[in-house]
Amino acid sequence: EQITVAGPWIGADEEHVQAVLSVFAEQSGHDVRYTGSDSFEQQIVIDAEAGSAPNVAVFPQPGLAAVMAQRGFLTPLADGTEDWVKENYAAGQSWVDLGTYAGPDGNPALYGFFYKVDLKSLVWYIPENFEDAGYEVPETLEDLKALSAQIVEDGETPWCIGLGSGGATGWPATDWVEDMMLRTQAPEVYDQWVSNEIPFTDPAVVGAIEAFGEFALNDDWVAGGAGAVATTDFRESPKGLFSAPPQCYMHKQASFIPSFFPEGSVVGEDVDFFYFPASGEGGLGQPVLGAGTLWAITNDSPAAHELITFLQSPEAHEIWMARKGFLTPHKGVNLDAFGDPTLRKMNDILLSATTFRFDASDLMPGAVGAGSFWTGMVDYVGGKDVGTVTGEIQQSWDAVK
Amino acid sequence: MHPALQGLLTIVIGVGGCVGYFYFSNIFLDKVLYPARGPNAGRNINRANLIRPWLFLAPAVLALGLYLAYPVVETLRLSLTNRVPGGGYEWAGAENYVQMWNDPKFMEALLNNMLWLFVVPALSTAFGLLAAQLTDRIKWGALAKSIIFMPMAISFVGAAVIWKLVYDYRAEGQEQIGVLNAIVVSLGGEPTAWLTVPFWNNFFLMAVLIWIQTGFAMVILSAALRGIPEETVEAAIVDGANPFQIFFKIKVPQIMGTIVVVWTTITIVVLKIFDIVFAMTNGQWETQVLANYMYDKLFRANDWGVGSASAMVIMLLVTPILVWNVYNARKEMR
Amino acid sequence: MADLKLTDVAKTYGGTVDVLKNINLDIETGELIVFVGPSGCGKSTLLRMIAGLEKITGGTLEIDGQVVNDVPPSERGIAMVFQSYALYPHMTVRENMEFALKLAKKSRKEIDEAVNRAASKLQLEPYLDRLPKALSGGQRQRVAIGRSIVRNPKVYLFDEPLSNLDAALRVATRIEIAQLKEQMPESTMIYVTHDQVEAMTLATRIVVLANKGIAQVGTPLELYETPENEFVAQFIGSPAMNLLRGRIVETGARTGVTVGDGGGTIWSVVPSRPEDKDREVNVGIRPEDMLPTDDENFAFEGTVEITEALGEVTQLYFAPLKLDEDTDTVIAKLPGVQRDMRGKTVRMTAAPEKVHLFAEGRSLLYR
Amino acid sequence: MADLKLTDVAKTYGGTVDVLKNINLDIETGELIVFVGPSGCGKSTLLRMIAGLEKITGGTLEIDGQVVNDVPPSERGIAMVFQSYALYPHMTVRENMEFALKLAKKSRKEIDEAVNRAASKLQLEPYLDRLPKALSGGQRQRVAIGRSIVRNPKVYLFDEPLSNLDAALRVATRIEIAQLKEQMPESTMIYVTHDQVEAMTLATRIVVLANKGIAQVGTPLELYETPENEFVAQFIGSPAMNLLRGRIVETGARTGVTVGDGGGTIWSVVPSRPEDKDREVNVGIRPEDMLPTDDENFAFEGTVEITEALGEVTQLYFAPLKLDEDTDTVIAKLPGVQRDMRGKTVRMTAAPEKVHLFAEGRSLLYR
Amino acid sequence: MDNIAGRKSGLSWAVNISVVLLVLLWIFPTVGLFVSSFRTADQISATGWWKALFPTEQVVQLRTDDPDARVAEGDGFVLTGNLFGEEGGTLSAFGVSSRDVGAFAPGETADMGDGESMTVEADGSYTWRGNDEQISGRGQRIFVTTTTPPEFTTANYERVLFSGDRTDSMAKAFFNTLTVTIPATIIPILVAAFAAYALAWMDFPGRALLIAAIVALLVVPLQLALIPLLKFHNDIGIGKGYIGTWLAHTGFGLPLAIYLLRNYMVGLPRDIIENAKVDGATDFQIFTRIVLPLSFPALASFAIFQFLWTWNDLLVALVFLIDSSGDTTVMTRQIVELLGTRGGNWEILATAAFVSISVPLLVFFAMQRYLVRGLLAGSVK
Ligand SMILES: Nc1ncnc2c1ncn2[C@@H]1O[C@H](COP(=O)(O)OP(=O)(O)OP(=O)(O)O)[C@@H](O)[C@H]1O
Ligand SMILES: Nc1ncnc2c1ncn2[C@@H]1O[C@H](COP(=O)(O)OP(=O)(O)OP(=O)(O)O)[C@@H](O)[C@H]1O
Ligand SMILES: [Mg+2]
Ligand SMILES: [Mg+2]
Repeated sequence: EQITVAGPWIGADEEHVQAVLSVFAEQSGHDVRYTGSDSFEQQIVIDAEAGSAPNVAVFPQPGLAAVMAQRGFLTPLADGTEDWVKENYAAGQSWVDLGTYAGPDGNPALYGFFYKVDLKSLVWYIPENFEDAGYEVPETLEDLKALSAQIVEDGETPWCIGLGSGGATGWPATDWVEDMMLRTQAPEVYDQWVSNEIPFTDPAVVGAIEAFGEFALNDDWVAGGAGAVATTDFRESPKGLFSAPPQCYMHKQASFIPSFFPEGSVVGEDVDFFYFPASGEGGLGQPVLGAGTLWAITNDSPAAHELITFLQSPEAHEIWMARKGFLTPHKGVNLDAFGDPTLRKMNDILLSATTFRFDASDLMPGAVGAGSFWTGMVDYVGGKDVGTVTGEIQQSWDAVK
Repeated sequence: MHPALQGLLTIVIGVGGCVGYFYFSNIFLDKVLYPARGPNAGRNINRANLIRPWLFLAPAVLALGLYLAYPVVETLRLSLTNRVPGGGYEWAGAENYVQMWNDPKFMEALLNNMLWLFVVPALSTAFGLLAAQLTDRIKWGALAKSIIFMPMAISFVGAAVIWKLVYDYRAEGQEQIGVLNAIVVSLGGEPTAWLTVPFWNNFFLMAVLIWIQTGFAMVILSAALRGIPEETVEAAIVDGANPFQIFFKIKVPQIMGTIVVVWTTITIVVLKIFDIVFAMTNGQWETQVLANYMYDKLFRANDWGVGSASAMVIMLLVTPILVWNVYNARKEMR
Repeated sequence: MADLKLTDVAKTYGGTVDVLKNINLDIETGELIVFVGPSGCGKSTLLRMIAGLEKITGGTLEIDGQVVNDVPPSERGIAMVFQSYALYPHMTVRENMEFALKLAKKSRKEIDEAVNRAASKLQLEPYLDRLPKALSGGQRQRVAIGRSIVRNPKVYLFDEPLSNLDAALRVATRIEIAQLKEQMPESTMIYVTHDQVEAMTLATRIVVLANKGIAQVGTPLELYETPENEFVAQFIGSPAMNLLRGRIVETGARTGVTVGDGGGTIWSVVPSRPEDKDREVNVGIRPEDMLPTDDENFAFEGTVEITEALGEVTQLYFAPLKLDEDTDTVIAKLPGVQRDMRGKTVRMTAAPEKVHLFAEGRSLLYR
Repeated sequence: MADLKLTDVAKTYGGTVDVLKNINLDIETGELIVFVGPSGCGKSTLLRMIAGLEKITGGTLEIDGQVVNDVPPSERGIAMVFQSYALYPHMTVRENMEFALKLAKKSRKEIDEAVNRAASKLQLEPYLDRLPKALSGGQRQRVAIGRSIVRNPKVYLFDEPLSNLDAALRVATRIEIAQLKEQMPESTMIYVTHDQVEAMTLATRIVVLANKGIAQVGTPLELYETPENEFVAQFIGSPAMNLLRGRIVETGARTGVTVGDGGGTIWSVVPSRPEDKDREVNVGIRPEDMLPTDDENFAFEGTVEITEALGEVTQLYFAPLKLDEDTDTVIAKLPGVQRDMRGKTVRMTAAPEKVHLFAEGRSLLYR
Repeated sequence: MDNIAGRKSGLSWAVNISVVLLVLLWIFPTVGLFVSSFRTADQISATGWWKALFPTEQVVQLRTDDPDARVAEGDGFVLTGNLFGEEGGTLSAFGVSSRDVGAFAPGETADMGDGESMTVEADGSYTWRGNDEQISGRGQRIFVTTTTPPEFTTANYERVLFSGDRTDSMAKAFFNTLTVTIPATIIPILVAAFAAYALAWMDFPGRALLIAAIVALLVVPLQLALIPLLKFHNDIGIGKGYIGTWLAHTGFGLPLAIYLLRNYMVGLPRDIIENAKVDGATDFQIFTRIVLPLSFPALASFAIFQFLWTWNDLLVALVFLIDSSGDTTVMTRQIVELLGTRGGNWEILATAAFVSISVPLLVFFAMQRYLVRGLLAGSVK
């Protein structure tokens, strides 16, 4: 039986997922085809609407999956999957919640199976540069700001921030805002924000955005000045760390970013990361922001269910763990399988988290989370007033309600 | 099978099917249905000739109806409905339009589109006219024309990459790799992230389309200029006109008709413009245009109602040109 | 108002293609000179050189004694009327006529006066506010002429101005031009045409161009009656003059020639010298001068292959017919209707004053 | 091989625009019929109806006794030669000539024979492998004719076949067509032209079309000598026949008419009836029939406004000159060169057999 | 025009110079892309492409050898070697701290504190002195200012066209693209040519209306059509695939094709077509044997248009062709995907873009004669 899988992974990630799928193909005897696309989100909508969807789709955003489920394009996962996730995933219930959407009939069901997690609360830096300048890795948000000020004082630029991403320009800013949200507000507020129980214009949200603005809008703090933030491609942005002399000393980005580092740079040696520190005050603990891809069945077939079942095996996780850039909440995997010591360090951050929250923009409706929130952040960085920006975002949210 | 072989086979089947249709349907008409033989030969030929136009037209009419007319109707319908969760549609009246109208991004797109509509056709035509006039007068004009015409062959996405390189921005003090900033810096100015400067960035995007369309305008206008009777120009020379007077008072008025045609053709392109904005700014920094807004709504926000409504706005904006085109086509048939 | 003097004028295209050379011509004030010649012989080129629209590559052109080789067209005091009229299609008749004056920064009053004068002269008043496309061919041609008149030039140049008109209109406009010329006796006009009738009727002198040079210059009747060479003889008149091979048998004030093998002697008023005796000559007789004769001394005997009865005249084509581009067929044109000539063998002769003699292509009259 | 019969043929465009009506015409095998008439009178339309390229909207067209109104062009046994030659530009001369035969699925041998025969008849052999663009105008026209010959049609249709050729070539090709017609006495030809000379010289009969109908049908000389109406009288002959207003004063086998106010009586051979006495008539005299006279009984007295010496003849234009499109000016054409006529007042008359009389537009001969 | 008496030649100079400027302005951006595609990533980000022909001064980070190779000297250790390794090179300045990358001239000794020092010569040879702890771990990072000669590389092309796992798919994409473009060019031409002939030369009721409709359809934006049509394709069972793609390209290309071709065909001499009728040709024969050959310029012109359009197309291919089986892909998509993975890399971006435009450019320059002719027939009236 042929089973088709569509996902957003291309390039190196595509090879990794192919490796996983080929094992499944071998075990099950199915002919498994994976196609990755940069414009996966648009492609899957078109295909689903037209009725030519693949069997399984890998959604980078729960928000889109929710919409698809509501329109009836997704098939609920087999009974028992929910229990399995609860049992075998760390913080199982939260993963179940993230994968549960209202179907066309309004009844919620588990549609998405999470596999592969990204860690977002990371700051990348070059240890030797820190060494040269005598800087220490900061432990609190306050330290981080002090360090930034110190760097400026030394006549250098602390941060490289780039929001450019073609059609998705602006999304890196949302990660910043979300991390700031977790560092300035209680997790519950975060959840209210995600569900729009508090509007975007709420002072809490505004505060988080402004906290991001403290970094991004500060000409002295970002390489190229605030004007460069929005135009710099997020893939190009970290290169400032590596130039000689360095254009910046720190870069906040998720766990996947090493793919875009200059060729030959070794994480852990040439470049390293630290946890984007939480505020030392306020007792918000050690919040961690993450994201993950969820697999859903877009075209029902027994083989598709088989694939989901396969993903529940530790093996399916270990194959990718042995490669690169893969984190998992699966409790049953052999952690020795990590091919890369830095991944372990990330897992530690994940495990030491007092709060884990899923990327908010990915949970918001597409029009907001992959639309007005992005563009709003670009506008904000471009100099628009925060009130106007949040007002516009809220308005777009109201429109899709 | 080797992909080349497979491709070849597919091509043969596709093209062959098409050729076959025309060939055999005509054979059928002439040989079987109304054979041009026997006592009724004359009448049969006449009858066959009544049917034949439709035989020739059938595939085209079918394709046009299905691939262009039907989607327009479908879009109109979508713009007046809302999806209900779980599939199906409900009548929404003007709701989508109202919602769109209240969206500041829409207004921005509409205003920007207006700006595009004024600037791009005007400048493309003006540059094209200038290029046509100048290149017609020099020995290596054909070469110059080829070069100016070349961007026509480049896809919008390719053009976007090319121009991104031109507009590239590096922080002050760094070596600029974008030509524009390099020039600005060498003249003592400050580098600018051109694409993020609201309002003016529209013009930097338009430059790309102008760059592409000028060649088109030039070719057409150059032919028109060459179509001007040489004698009228000579008469003007004898009358004492200088080259500028000849150009503006004699030549340009005579090719006004062609200028209008070129202008409207480019206007249509402008209304459909999508790729350049999509690839260069994706509508950010206040560069949104309607086609990109529509794409955004359709495929990113999944809001088909508003997406279709904005598509209808594009259609609406095209309508005057459409009417004018149809009017001209009909006049020409007389 | 203007004399023109062309001295050794030549035209070479691209340094290699000689189109015209050694053109010497004096044109006096008030003349109407017509250039005729086969297609491609350089009539238009010569006219355009005079206008300044083509550079002169050799020799000098003087207008009123002043060399104007390098003077731009607009300063030569010329006006040109083109075959295609060359009206500015986007301007009304009035604007067309004003254009040159406006460029010359004439005052409004001057302009209006000039335009109105020209318009009334050419009966163009009712059309002043029309665009050219709303005019008939003849009216357009009148506007083109009007446009040149307003500038009050010293020299008018016409390049086949009537060839785009239909036959009837052509006749009418031709006569108009003739009248116009009479109203402006001071102006010099140069006129290029393909049409013999135009050339014959309008010209004070005709310049026949051929073979990169001037074949003959003279009044229309001079060219018709006493062509200098075979080329002019055959070029002027339609159908072309018949040329018959003959031998001079009697010399003196009148010349006797035997034509062909048989036949007697026919006489020509062209004088000959004693040494011309037995000289091979071509005897030229125009078709309309051919007369049937029963006499022994005929010029030509032949079988009528084809007759063409035009009512007014009848043309006889004699065998052998050779209808290539350079026709050699003998043609006679007899007045009125001639019935039943077909297939008959007839003898033709001509009055001595209508018999031309050419040796080596040149007329015996001119030597 | 073919008779044509047109009965009440009519043509209406778009249901409203009448172009032709009540056309009745019998054409016999072997005739060469020429359609003439003013521009836009429907000559081409009529020809195209015969060809089957335009629908006949009224009446019937028979070829060889069979109604062909609904027969497509290719089945009518006709061939057509177009003004523009209409050669297929992408085919060689040979392919052009073969095209119809190939479509008719003739054998290779038949095709080659037919093409070679036609090519040799028209001296086209050297050009068989050339493309049309490599041929001169005259050669192209010959190919166009050759292409129609190979099909061996019953009826040949020509629509102004010579009007794109220059004057000399036109004469030569005209004579070629005349010869061709003689070689194919069986074929019927219909020929549309604007050119009077062509019409007069080629036609066995001329059909003058005017005013949506046929003005007169007859041999060329009939039309010239005895036009049925003023239209034909003025249409045939150039310059057009002069029409002078007069009054019948004497009736009988010959008719006496006084012209204008003064002047005596001139005579016409046109007979008249007693009741015609004092009838207002138009006296028609062709310019070439005008004779100067000192007699009291002149037809016309006028001042010579303009003379045009063409060498062969001299044309006198009498005042008042009216050069509008329908010219009313009296013109006389005198043979030879007439000097010093300008400004003189002369009296003209004509031989009685050259004086035509028209009442209410129709000739008194035909009633 | 150059023949006018009394014309000054200054004007001609002005014209020539203006055209040179105009041409430079027009070709400059493309040349930039072209040059960049032959440069390395470092070169591109170091200097503007217009400087590619000149040597550039760059600061690069180099590392000393692994301190394992150190030798004891006095109470400390010393490590010597050459920064440039085998390749060699010269440097004009060096630094040991990212804070001051050009602090020292060649031959100078950098004091790294606590007795540690580093000496680098112009040829790259260095001497690193320090105590046990200092000379350990990784090799010391040294910033070196060097002048690199202009250098071009075809590596980018190798990478885009032939690198590793993409070799297969690029070749496949190439043939797939041809499989899409060739019929997607020929079929609409064929269909349009027949229709254009009917609209130009056949008489039937509704003709004027049809022409008007086609002109109207010229302006429909095609994004509208995607989803309804894909649905339709699925409904009639052709789904995603070549047939659907051809049909879509045919549908979208038809109005322009019919419009251009009809305008051209109407301009053919009526006499020729009537003559063929008299010769006994049917409409089908007239079309194939007379009109089609004579319309070659227009056909070629539209063919080029359509080819460029289908070759450059991404949207239609994405929607109608590329399914999740992975068998079908086209050049543009491959390149866009490449852009996605390599978004920050100008060298790859430039190369990919240049690869994508090279075939259209080739076709364009080979055929532009016809393009212009047909275009004119279609639009100048
Ligand atoms: N630009 C040019 N380059 C080369 N030869 C030229 C050029 N223009 C004209 N000629 C040649 O000069 C000759 C004279 O041309 P011109 O137009 O003066 O002839 P013409 O007598 O006016 O002919 P026609 O009676 O056909 O108008 C022709 O043989 C023509 O081919
Ligand atoms: N398709 C048409 N619709 C309406 N009127 C037409 C059409 N075709 C021709 N006519 C009219 O029919 C009349 C006859 O046209 P036709 O071409 O037969 O004239 P003609 O005698 O051949 O003229 P010419 O001597 O100029 O060739 C003209 O007045 C013309 O305007
Ligand atoms: Mg000429
Ligand atoms: Mg006609």
